[in-house]
Amino acid sequence: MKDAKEYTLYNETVMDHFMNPRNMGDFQDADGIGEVGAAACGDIMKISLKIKDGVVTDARFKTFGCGSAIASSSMATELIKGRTLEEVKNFSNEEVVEALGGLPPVKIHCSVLAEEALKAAIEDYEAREVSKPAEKSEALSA
Amino acid sequence: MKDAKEYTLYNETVMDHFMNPRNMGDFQDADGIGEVGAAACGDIMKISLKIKDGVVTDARFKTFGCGSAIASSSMATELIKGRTLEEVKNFSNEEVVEALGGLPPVKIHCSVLAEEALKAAIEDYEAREVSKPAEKSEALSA
Amino acid sequence: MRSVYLDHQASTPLLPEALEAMTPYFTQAFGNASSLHRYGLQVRDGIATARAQVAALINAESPDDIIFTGNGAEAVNLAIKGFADANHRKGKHIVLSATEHPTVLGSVEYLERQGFTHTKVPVDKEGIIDPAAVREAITPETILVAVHIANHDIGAIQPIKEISAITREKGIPLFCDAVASAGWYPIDVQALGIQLLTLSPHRFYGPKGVGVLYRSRRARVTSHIHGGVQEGGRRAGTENVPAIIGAGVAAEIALRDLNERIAHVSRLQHKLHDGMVASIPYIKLNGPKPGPLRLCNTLNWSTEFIEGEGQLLLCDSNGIAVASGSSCVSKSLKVSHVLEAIGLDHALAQGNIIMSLGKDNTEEDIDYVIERFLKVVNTLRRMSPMWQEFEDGQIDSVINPRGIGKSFTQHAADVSGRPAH
Amino acid sequence: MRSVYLDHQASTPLLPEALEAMTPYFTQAFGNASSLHRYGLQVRDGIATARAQVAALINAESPDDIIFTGNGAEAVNLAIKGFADANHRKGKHIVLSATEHPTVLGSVEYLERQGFTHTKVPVDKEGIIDPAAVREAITPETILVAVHIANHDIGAIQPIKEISAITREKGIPLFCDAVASAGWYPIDVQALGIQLLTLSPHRFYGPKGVGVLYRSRRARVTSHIHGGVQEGGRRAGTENVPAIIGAGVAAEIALRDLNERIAHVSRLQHKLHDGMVASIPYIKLNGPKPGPLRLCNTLNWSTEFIEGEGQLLLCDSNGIAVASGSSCVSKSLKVSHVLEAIGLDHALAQGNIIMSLGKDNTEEDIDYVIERFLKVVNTLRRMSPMWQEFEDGQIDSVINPRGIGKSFTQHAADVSGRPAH
Ligand SMILES: Cc1ncc(COP(=O)(O)O)c(C=O)c1O
Ligand SMILES: Cc1ncc(COP(=O)(O)O)c(C=O)c1O
Repeated sequence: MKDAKEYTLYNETVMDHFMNPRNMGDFQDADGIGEVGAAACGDIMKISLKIKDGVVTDARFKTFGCGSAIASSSMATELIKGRTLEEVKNFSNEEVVEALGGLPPVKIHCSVLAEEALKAAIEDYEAREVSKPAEKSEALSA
Repeated sequence: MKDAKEYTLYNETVMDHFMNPRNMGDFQDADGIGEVGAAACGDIMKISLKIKDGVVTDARFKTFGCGSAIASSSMATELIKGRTLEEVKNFSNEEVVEALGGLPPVKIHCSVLAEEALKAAIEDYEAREVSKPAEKSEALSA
Repeated sequence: MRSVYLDHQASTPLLPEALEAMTPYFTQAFGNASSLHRYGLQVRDGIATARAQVAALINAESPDDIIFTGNGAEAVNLAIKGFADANHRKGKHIVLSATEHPTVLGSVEYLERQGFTHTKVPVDKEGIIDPAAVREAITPETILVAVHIANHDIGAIQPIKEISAITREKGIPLFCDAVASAGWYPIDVQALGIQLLTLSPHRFYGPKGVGVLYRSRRARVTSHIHGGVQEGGRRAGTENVPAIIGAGVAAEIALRDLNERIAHVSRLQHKLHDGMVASIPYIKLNGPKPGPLRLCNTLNWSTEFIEGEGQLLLCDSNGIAVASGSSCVSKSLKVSHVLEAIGLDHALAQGNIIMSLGKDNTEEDIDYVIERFLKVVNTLRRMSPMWQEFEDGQIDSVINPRGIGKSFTQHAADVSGRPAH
Repeated sequence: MRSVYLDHQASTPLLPEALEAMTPYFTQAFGNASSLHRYGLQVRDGIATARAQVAALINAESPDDIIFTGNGAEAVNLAIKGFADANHRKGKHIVLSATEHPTVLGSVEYLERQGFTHTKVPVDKEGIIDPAAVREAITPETILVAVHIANHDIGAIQPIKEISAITREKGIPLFCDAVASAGWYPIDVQALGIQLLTLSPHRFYGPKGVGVLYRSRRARVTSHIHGGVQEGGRRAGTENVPAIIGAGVAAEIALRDLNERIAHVSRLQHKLHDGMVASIPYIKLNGPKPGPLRLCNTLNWSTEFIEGEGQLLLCDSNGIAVASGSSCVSKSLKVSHVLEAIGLDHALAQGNIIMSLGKDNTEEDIDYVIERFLKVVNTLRRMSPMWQEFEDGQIDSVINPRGIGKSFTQHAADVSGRPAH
């Protein structure tokens, strides 16, 4: 029998991302912010992105939720750094699950929430782009 | 915890009468024999009596049956020695149960069987008496 | 690192005295209690002793009123379904409190599929039932009233005496699930007027693998495990002899040490309660405050702006074992029906954890827990968008409202696009 | 005095290896498997190992097919009632063999009260069922066929492969109670085509307090202990962790030592059988003779002219533990339905005892039993009016009739004034 201390609810990778979350926080000047909630479990996830030249240059998260929700958002923000907007739009929760080395079946929805938060952040970014054509061309012409 | 050896199914008295039955056997020349059976459990009990001057002078039994049936017949034959026919006719199984220090509820019928065997033996005796008035008066006049 | 086990409402370690008494029944006294030879008689004798010990713990009229089952849930099922089965001709309605354990609710729902109906009597904000409401719920069809002695999640102690006065008046048996309270609260079935009562010995330092149903001779139950004459024909199958022996010893010691255990544990309960409240902002105790209305060993907390599982996991990594929601249903994502029943705000129900104390916890344990728990909360709040939005004035606190911002529940509904359940 | 335990079909001593594996789960690893912290996860891991060990014993497709219950009887009840509950829409008829254990019969009788019907398929004089009769008994309404692998009383091994060929053809699941046979007979649920199977670990040197239901994914069962998600929602309530751990170890060792145990025990079985038959007149073996049709560890005797309990008691006083009739129903006065099913004469059914061997019995034990049993029989025959009446030529022997005197059964009816049952 192994000592009780050696047991954790989730696998090593998930526990690591829960205990030492990557990219936790916000940006002063995010380019896109997505905040989504899961009615089923009450989790709320917020992902903030820095985007430059159609590429995600940085990502941060804040999560109200269980261990696997926190780990999922940590992993998701890790994964999408450096990806193009097009790539992020095709991002699937399955990538998070795989990178985390698996999640318990009842917790798969946490990775879905991360996908949704990401996509909401991209939508937010794109909505902002549309609403500030002036600024944008100014910046381009500068 | 007591050692297993110290446990017996019945109390000490019952076990003693089962392991060392009193009055086990038959008489070459019994004055009355009663053999009865219990349809419920299949036990068969046979009690043989020696009777003189209206008094049971000796008693023997043979029993096909469980431990408490054997103990009940052993005890019943012990109890009725020296009793008058009238007393034996009023004999109750409760006396056997009491003398045995109690029987489990499902085994009370064993003591009833002993009572019935006794009474059957008395009936047999009385039936024989009626059928041999000649012999009897002969014996008396001898 | 210190290890602090604060989940005694999930299970307790077996008493060494109980284990010692059990040990010979594994390899030596291994007979089947149904056997007529000495190996059978020996274990039968052990079971008889245990039955008397358990009867004494709850002051049952007779050891014959004690039925051993395989666990607390089976005992509850037998109490409700076995009683209903034996008495369905008298009526088909059951009254129960809204905060009963899932095994009570599940048994009653099963009966519903068999044509029974039931009325759930609500509880107040502290989780306590109103005896008058029990009286109102009783119909001429009612054959059983089920109200637990104390709630497993929020520790609310129910007014059993007042309720049993009503059930006695109406001539209806009262079933009290005492799984959460036995060993932590004095229980006298005769004085309390209880006809059916369930215990789970592993909750008071006895072994797992055995449950107890007390039923007075006035409350008939029929077996729901068929096929043998064990336990007076009320539960077929080979008895779990070692566990029954251990349950007896645990019951005897629980009775002997009851006052001492209660005194020790409630001192720690007060200390933990006061320490938590003093050091952690926006935290709320669910259920009655420590005192006569609350079970001495349990504290149910809602920590605002963070969620329960994360608290549990970070506590665990600090060596502190706590529960999140009802330990028996922790695989479920749903908010505990107990918290729903006391009308707890959705935001607070999410952040729920339960700490339950035991006889071996110490003052140092409590100091450690208070210190570490504050860190746990701070870590999770730093990660929580809710905390930030609260600090920004976007959402308001439920526990200590400032009158600015919308509610968490509203916010959650907004971001999820659906109302929170 | 020598002690010879010959009641292994009632219970067996726990293996020291199993006890050793169980021990830490009492006082150290005492968590509740439902808890999410390390104490819970630790025991969850232990249970998972045990599940795999038990699955291996019977070659189950997956450990997930193993459900732990509180004893063999509960597993049987869940197999039958749980299956019926989940499948009643497909039909309400069950086929079973006439010599099933009382817990199978009791479960089926319970279902009868719920509107089910059943057909009991008779057995031959040796206790073996005819597969063709099973086929005939199946109706379009039949949803389950129940035939035990081997009988607990007379050791008759049933033609499971032939039966499963029929049930497979008909698309009906086959439930085999293996409580009497597991650990004493090779069982491969996949090769045998079994969809539901029950085990009782205390019958193969595992602990009491745990039973096992194997159910393939093709055979759905619903819980009959309601209220929690344990065992995949199929059996609510806290798991008996130490017993489950012990069951796993016992299963692993039973598989490892199976051939060796069978070889040892059947050698003793042959020796005991031959010795008894050679030295004791008017004794009859019930069920098939030792060999491929009989379980290797049990001998069921009828000793003519004497009754069973007396034999048991005198054996006991000689240190020899034997059973009389079915150990699970020994409080009942009635003749075993198994003996009735094989058409055993009333006289012989009365004189019934069962000797069941185990791995620790020795050749010397057997010599001792043969010597002492002869004395036991002689003592009781000296006390028996039947023996004397047989010697007097008034009644005849059933086992070795001489053609003079009336039958015991006739005699018993005459003296009791009622026909024997
Ligand atoms: C064939 C058979 N099935 C089921 C059972 C019930 O098992 P348990 O007594 O372990 O509950 C028994 C018990 O004797 C049995 O012999
Ligand atoms: C109040 C209550 N009743 C019944 C049960 C079921 O008891 P067990 O888990 O011992 O089977 C529980 C378990 O948590 C409980 O808390």
